[in-house]
Amino acid sequence: MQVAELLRFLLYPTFYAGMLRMMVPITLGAVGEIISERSGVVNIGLEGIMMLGALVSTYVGHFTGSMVLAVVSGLVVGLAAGFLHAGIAVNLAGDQIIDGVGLNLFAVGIGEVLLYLTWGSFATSPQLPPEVRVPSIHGFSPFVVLTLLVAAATWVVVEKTRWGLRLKAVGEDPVAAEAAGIDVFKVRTIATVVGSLLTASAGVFLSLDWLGAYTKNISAGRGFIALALVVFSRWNPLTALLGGLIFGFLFQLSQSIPSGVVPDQILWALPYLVTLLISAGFLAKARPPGAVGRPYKRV
Amino acid sequence: MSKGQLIGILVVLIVIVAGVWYATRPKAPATPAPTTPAPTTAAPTTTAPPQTTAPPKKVKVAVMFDIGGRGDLGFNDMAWMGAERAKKDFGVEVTYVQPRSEADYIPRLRELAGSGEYDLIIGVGFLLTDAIHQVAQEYPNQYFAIVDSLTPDPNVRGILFKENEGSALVGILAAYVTENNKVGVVLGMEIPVLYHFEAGFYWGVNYVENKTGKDVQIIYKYTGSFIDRALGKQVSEGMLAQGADVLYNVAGLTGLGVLDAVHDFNVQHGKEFGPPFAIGVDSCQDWMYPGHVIASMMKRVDNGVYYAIRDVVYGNFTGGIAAYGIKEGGVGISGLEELQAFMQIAQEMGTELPDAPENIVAKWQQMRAMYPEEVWNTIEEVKQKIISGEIQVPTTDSPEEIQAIRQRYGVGVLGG
Amino acid sequence: MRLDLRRYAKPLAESALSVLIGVAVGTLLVILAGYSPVVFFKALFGGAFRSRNAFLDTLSYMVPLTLTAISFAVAARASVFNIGAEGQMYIGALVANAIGVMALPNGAHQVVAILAAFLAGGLWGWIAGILKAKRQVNEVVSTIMLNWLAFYLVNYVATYHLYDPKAPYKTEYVRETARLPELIPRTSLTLDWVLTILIAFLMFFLVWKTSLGYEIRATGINPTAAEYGGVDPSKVISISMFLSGGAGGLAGAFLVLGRFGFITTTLTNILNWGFDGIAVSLVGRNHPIGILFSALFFALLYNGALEVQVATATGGKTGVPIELVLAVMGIIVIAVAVPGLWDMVQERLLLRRKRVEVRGEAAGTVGGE
Amino acid sequence: MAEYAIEMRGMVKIYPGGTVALKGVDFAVREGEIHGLLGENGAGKTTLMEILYGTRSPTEGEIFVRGRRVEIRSPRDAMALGIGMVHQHFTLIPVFTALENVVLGDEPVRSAGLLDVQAARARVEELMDQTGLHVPLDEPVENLSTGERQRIEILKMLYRNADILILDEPTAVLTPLETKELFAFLKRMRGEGKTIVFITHKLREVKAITDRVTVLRKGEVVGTVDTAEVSMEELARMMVGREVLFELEKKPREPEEPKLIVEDLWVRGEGGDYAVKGVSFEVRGGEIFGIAGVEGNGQTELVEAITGLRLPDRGRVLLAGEDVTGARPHHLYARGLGHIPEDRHRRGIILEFTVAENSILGLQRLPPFMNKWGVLQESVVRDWARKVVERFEIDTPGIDAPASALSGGNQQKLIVGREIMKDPKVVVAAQPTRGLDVAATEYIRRTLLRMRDEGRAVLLVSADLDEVLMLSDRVGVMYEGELMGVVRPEEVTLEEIGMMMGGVRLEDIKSGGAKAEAESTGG
Repeated sequence: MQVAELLRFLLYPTFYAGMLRMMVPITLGAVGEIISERSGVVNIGLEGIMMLGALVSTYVGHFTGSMVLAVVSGLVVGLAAGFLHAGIAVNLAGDQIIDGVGLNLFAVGIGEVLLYLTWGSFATSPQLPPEVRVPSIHGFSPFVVLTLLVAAATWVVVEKTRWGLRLKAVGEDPVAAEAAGIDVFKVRTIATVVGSLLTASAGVFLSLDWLGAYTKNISAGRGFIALALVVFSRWNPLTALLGGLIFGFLFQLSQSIPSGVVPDQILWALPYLVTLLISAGFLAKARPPGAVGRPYKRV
Repeated sequence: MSKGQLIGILVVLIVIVAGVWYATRPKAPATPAPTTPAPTTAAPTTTAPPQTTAPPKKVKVAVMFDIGGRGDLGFNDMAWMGAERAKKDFGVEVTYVQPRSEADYIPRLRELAGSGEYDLIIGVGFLLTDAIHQVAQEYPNQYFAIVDSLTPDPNVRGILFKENEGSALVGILAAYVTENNKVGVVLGMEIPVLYHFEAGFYWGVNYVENKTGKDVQIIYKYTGSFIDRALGKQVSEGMLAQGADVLYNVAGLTGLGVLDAVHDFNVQHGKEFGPPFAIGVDSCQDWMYPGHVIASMMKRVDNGVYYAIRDVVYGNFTGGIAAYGIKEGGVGISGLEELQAFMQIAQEMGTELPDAPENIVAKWQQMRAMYPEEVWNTIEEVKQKIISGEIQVPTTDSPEEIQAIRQRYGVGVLGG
Repeated sequence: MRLDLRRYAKPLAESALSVLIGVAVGTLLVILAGYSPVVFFKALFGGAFRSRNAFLDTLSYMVPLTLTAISFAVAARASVFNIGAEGQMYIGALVANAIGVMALPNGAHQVVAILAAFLAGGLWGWIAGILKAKRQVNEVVSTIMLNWLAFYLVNYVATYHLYDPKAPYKTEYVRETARLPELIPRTSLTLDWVLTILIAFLMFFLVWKTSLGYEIRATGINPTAAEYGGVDPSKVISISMFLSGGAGGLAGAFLVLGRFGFITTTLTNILNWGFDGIAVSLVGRNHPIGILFSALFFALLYNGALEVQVATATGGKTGVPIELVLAVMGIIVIAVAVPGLWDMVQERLLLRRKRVEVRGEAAGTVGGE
Repeated sequence: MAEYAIEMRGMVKIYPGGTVALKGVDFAVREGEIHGLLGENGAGKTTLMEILYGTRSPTEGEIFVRGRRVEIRSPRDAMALGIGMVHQHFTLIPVFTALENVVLGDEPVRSAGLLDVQAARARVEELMDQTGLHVPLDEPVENLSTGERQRIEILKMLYRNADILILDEPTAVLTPLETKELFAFLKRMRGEGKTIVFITHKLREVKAITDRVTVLRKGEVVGTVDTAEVSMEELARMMVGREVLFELEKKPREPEEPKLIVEDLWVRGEGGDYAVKGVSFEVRGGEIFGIAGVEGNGQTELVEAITGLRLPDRGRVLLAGEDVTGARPHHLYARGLGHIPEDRHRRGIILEFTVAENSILGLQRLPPFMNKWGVLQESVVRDWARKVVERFEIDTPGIDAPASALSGGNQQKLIVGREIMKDPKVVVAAQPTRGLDVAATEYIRRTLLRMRDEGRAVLLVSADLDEVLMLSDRVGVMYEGELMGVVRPEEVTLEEIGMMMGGVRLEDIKSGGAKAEAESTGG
């Protein structure tokens, strides 16, 4: 009886809407990273790219009043960050991980600085006007649909198209791919940029859809969860979607059970604990793309 | 590096440069322009400074924030406001120090104290307690003040607020306003200060229950973060879905999500006004979403800081505890006066209001008028009783006691 | 194995170059934001030197920075990307705090608390190591998760069990017997600074002078060759993660025993050093001596940023937000990732020289035919 | 049509790091010929052809295809010109199926870029029928044999309608019979008008198949000649620059008691299937026991199981009379095992480590290199390293130089020196001369013989049939994880060995079964 009362929130659609909303940014980030890693390029800067995407789209939305421009500019930042990472990690064959660490630091810093310099606030931008915010359709965010589509489309592209074949070839064995006439640098650059673009769209979701403002710490670790989700999903966009839903569910669950039932710390830790256990359990045989993390160099 | 990459990086640079350029162009004044009139001292019990007599000397004050820093929409921002007001009113010079980590506290405080330049050093937030205590012992002739805490040193003023009293008032309001007889409290991480809010709020709800026979269920949730706005929104939506129609924000930046959730919920349901309503915290947050934030539990850190500076300026500064409750104008429930004052402050900071100030006020008044006189009278009555000491609102700092209080008032899903 | 200065010259130059780039871009931001670069620089780099105590305080920042950087570096030497120093630090701090409140004789008390924190942090790191070695769990995933778990674990214990009844926002003070003494009164420079320098040299000794270190480096560079050399890579990975976690644990212990004497229940006084340590280690090229220099540099930067904030606050305007330092740090780290300009220049030169040689030779052979 | 299908003029290649691979090479291939490209390892053959195929960029030089000056920046450019290449190390994606590998880069698609698998299959099947090269199309390549993989590589080339085919040492991974088939195939291709460049260092093959041959030495062309007009000896002289010793003298020696015994060993490979299936043999002191066979028939797993790098499922390994089955490498080293691993960069050496550090790989935990506190004894290590360098004439800037600064031959000498200085009872040498020039090869081979003469037991695993036959006292031939038989080199013909490499058991050969089938490929 008490348990039923306790778990009543499971009956409300809001619970599932919340779960989907948690799913959106981490899945978008994860799918983006899957595309990138499938080509052999790790990008650890998801958190930073999300923040920059959210920041710039808010900025442009605020000053232009145009939703389209806001969304586009958020994506452009993803594009730019992708090109930066590709330039360092693909074209210059530099370390794939380090610049991501740097980007994360940079994003936190620049977000705070701009927030203050522009709006005199250390915490949050003004609320965006309704016309700039991405409208919800029947209470559902179009981003939810977008995420489902992106995950499905990515799966189709990776598994069923020539680009997917080439993408995987480059990530498995760049030397062999090159010998088969594929431009490794081009494929890796495109994959990195597209991956970064999707990650930035997660940021756009946070600012233009979910909150309607840029707030400091807006991504709150979601970029890192996305990173974990990539490994969790064994580099499969559909599994990433599933993983996003599972994580979303656990996260929503941990926040829906009211305080005073069990120590909140146990609830808060739950999504992370489960992810760790699943990773250690049945994912033990996950095999990453053959050349992931290894720069390709022509001589 | 290929052309593509170069273009990419150029775009990044251009975006950043453009951003900074744009940011600096409007030259939004971070502090009130000299032309704007001095904001009214909002709290009713504030003693207006004797404007006519010039301060005896140029006073220098240092304000040290805690690491949450400006932008917490709580004590750090409010302390800044108080200091800015003092700056204008008394012409004092204020130096702000924003540490990056708590390891900075003691070295910085030592340096400020050691320089001998500052007449008063204010530490904002209980996290500075130990640092202030340490340095106050080393520099017994230096005046300190600390917000939300106290130390045993004679040269330190502990500026405390009776959050329980203010929370009691909004608790009463919540209990009246709720139509589904369900209210929610969204909290940050579990720290003792939040117990004050909890205890007072539960008492207030219970007061109405006893008075009217209403049976109100209270759900409370610690979210585990003070800085995740999206999380606050998510938790609040869950509460709204379960029928809670008044949500009390006690979660700093996370709590902004509470206001977001309530506003979005109403908009989705085509409502211009609540219920559901949100209750703001610390400053007056009523203006952020006019029609959706029924009131705010004001914690006037600004006044505490302002008074401390004033006392230094006029040589009345004393150490020990300065506890600000309803009586001292330290806490309270937001009214029209506060609404207007805080809108003005927001504007001066460069923040854009959601609507023209007069429209906000109109909407706010319309919202408040939705509830009968009885509600406001009860609140006023309890307020007076608290001031007179007839009513003692419970509070605690201990995890065990708050547990007992929660049980006493039957708080939580499994309770009442 | 011998200390060869030329081998260090290149990484040093590269790090210096990236620091330069970072500072340059940071300056650009400051100028664009309308602040004076002169004031900015004077404050940024003069901050730590304005007084003896300021400088000594600055030095004290090296303690957590160095230890978390060493935590990252030890694992990195075994090719494990440990971003879990943060969580390992929490655990170390908690354990040091818990032991610190017990009654033990002075001298022994510190030793016990430090060792226990080392062990606890080490075990926390070891979990990620063993998961990687035995279950192929990517350490980036496991350490991210373990950081959260450590946070909530410490938060739980601190909030409900170890809290100070008189001031429940924090844990109980450790006893005086557990505190590390100040080196110079009224500065933050305590004995842990000396210990930290020692630990940096210890890491150098361990990694470059012992068999274990040899095996760690071998595993990091070429695990299959290490295996051939009689090394069990999974064992070495777990050991290095243990040592790495231990260093993180020490960072936590020193923050508690040397600096604060307690942790706040929300962990705010020990937060973030672990993440900063990654940057310190990367700029220090994962080498303990490099780390000492880079920690010193970042310590100066931290102190400088506070100074900048005060110095650039002119007429009512608040100064440059302290987060600018983060942005600058980020750019420095990004610049570190760019493979050496140095190399590129060198390669160009080498190529030109060889080309001339080949031409000469070719001319010779052609003439002979 | 121009006289030459390909002409390369003044090709210079300088690698980053300063290694000069080509010093102004002129090279021309006529339309419709099989052109041999002969040279020692490191002569620049592969580099030259990789430039032609676009996987490497030349430092200087011009390329003409059918008389037209071309820029080849990538394999894509090369393919557009009809050039295809089978690399020595296959360039197949291991997790892809054969079909995916063949069509990769030129995939038939339906609208919207969707792969048209049916069309791809139809086209490849047609190609297989035309060429007679058949492979299972739906199996991931990692599960296929090397012979099959090579066929896939050739199919890949032909799928793109290449008419200039470059094959880099294609016979290294084939049995004699497969080699014969390949040669027949190439001749057929020539008949169809294709131009073929055949890279090799085997003189016999040059004589057997090429029309003309260009000899490279140390990045320079020694000459281009009609194959029919030169003798093997002349070619050898051109290639090496001096008279070549074709025979090493091997003193007869009485073997002693067995020092390495392998009993019914079963070992699983990467995929989880058995790679070694019940292998038994013994190696006596004073004996070289050779294991011949095409690569990928379980030799690697066998060696790894013997040397402690892989756990066998079943069976026993006895080292000097002691059961060491499943013992880890450092235990084995302590009990007298020396191991020269097959891939020195993967196993034997750590390029970033100094020569001194590499000289103790595997010894780092043994006294006197380590004291009881676990500290490496630097002076001991340095003395040891100096001794290895001196004794084995390793050409190095110093013992503090990184191993990457050494040439391949000197890296191998470092490994061999290290293993021998340990004074082992048993030496396992896997592919000990792979990729080395003639001088280094000779040096290593002499060293192995010396070890035998010193009374050590030597297990030699090599894909180089000549090497195995030349050095070994007894030879076991491996096929799909089993020993087809153990023979003495002097008592067996090349044909018989070849048949065993192709999967015929010794007893079946002796019973006279399929003897007629085998014929020397060398002519």
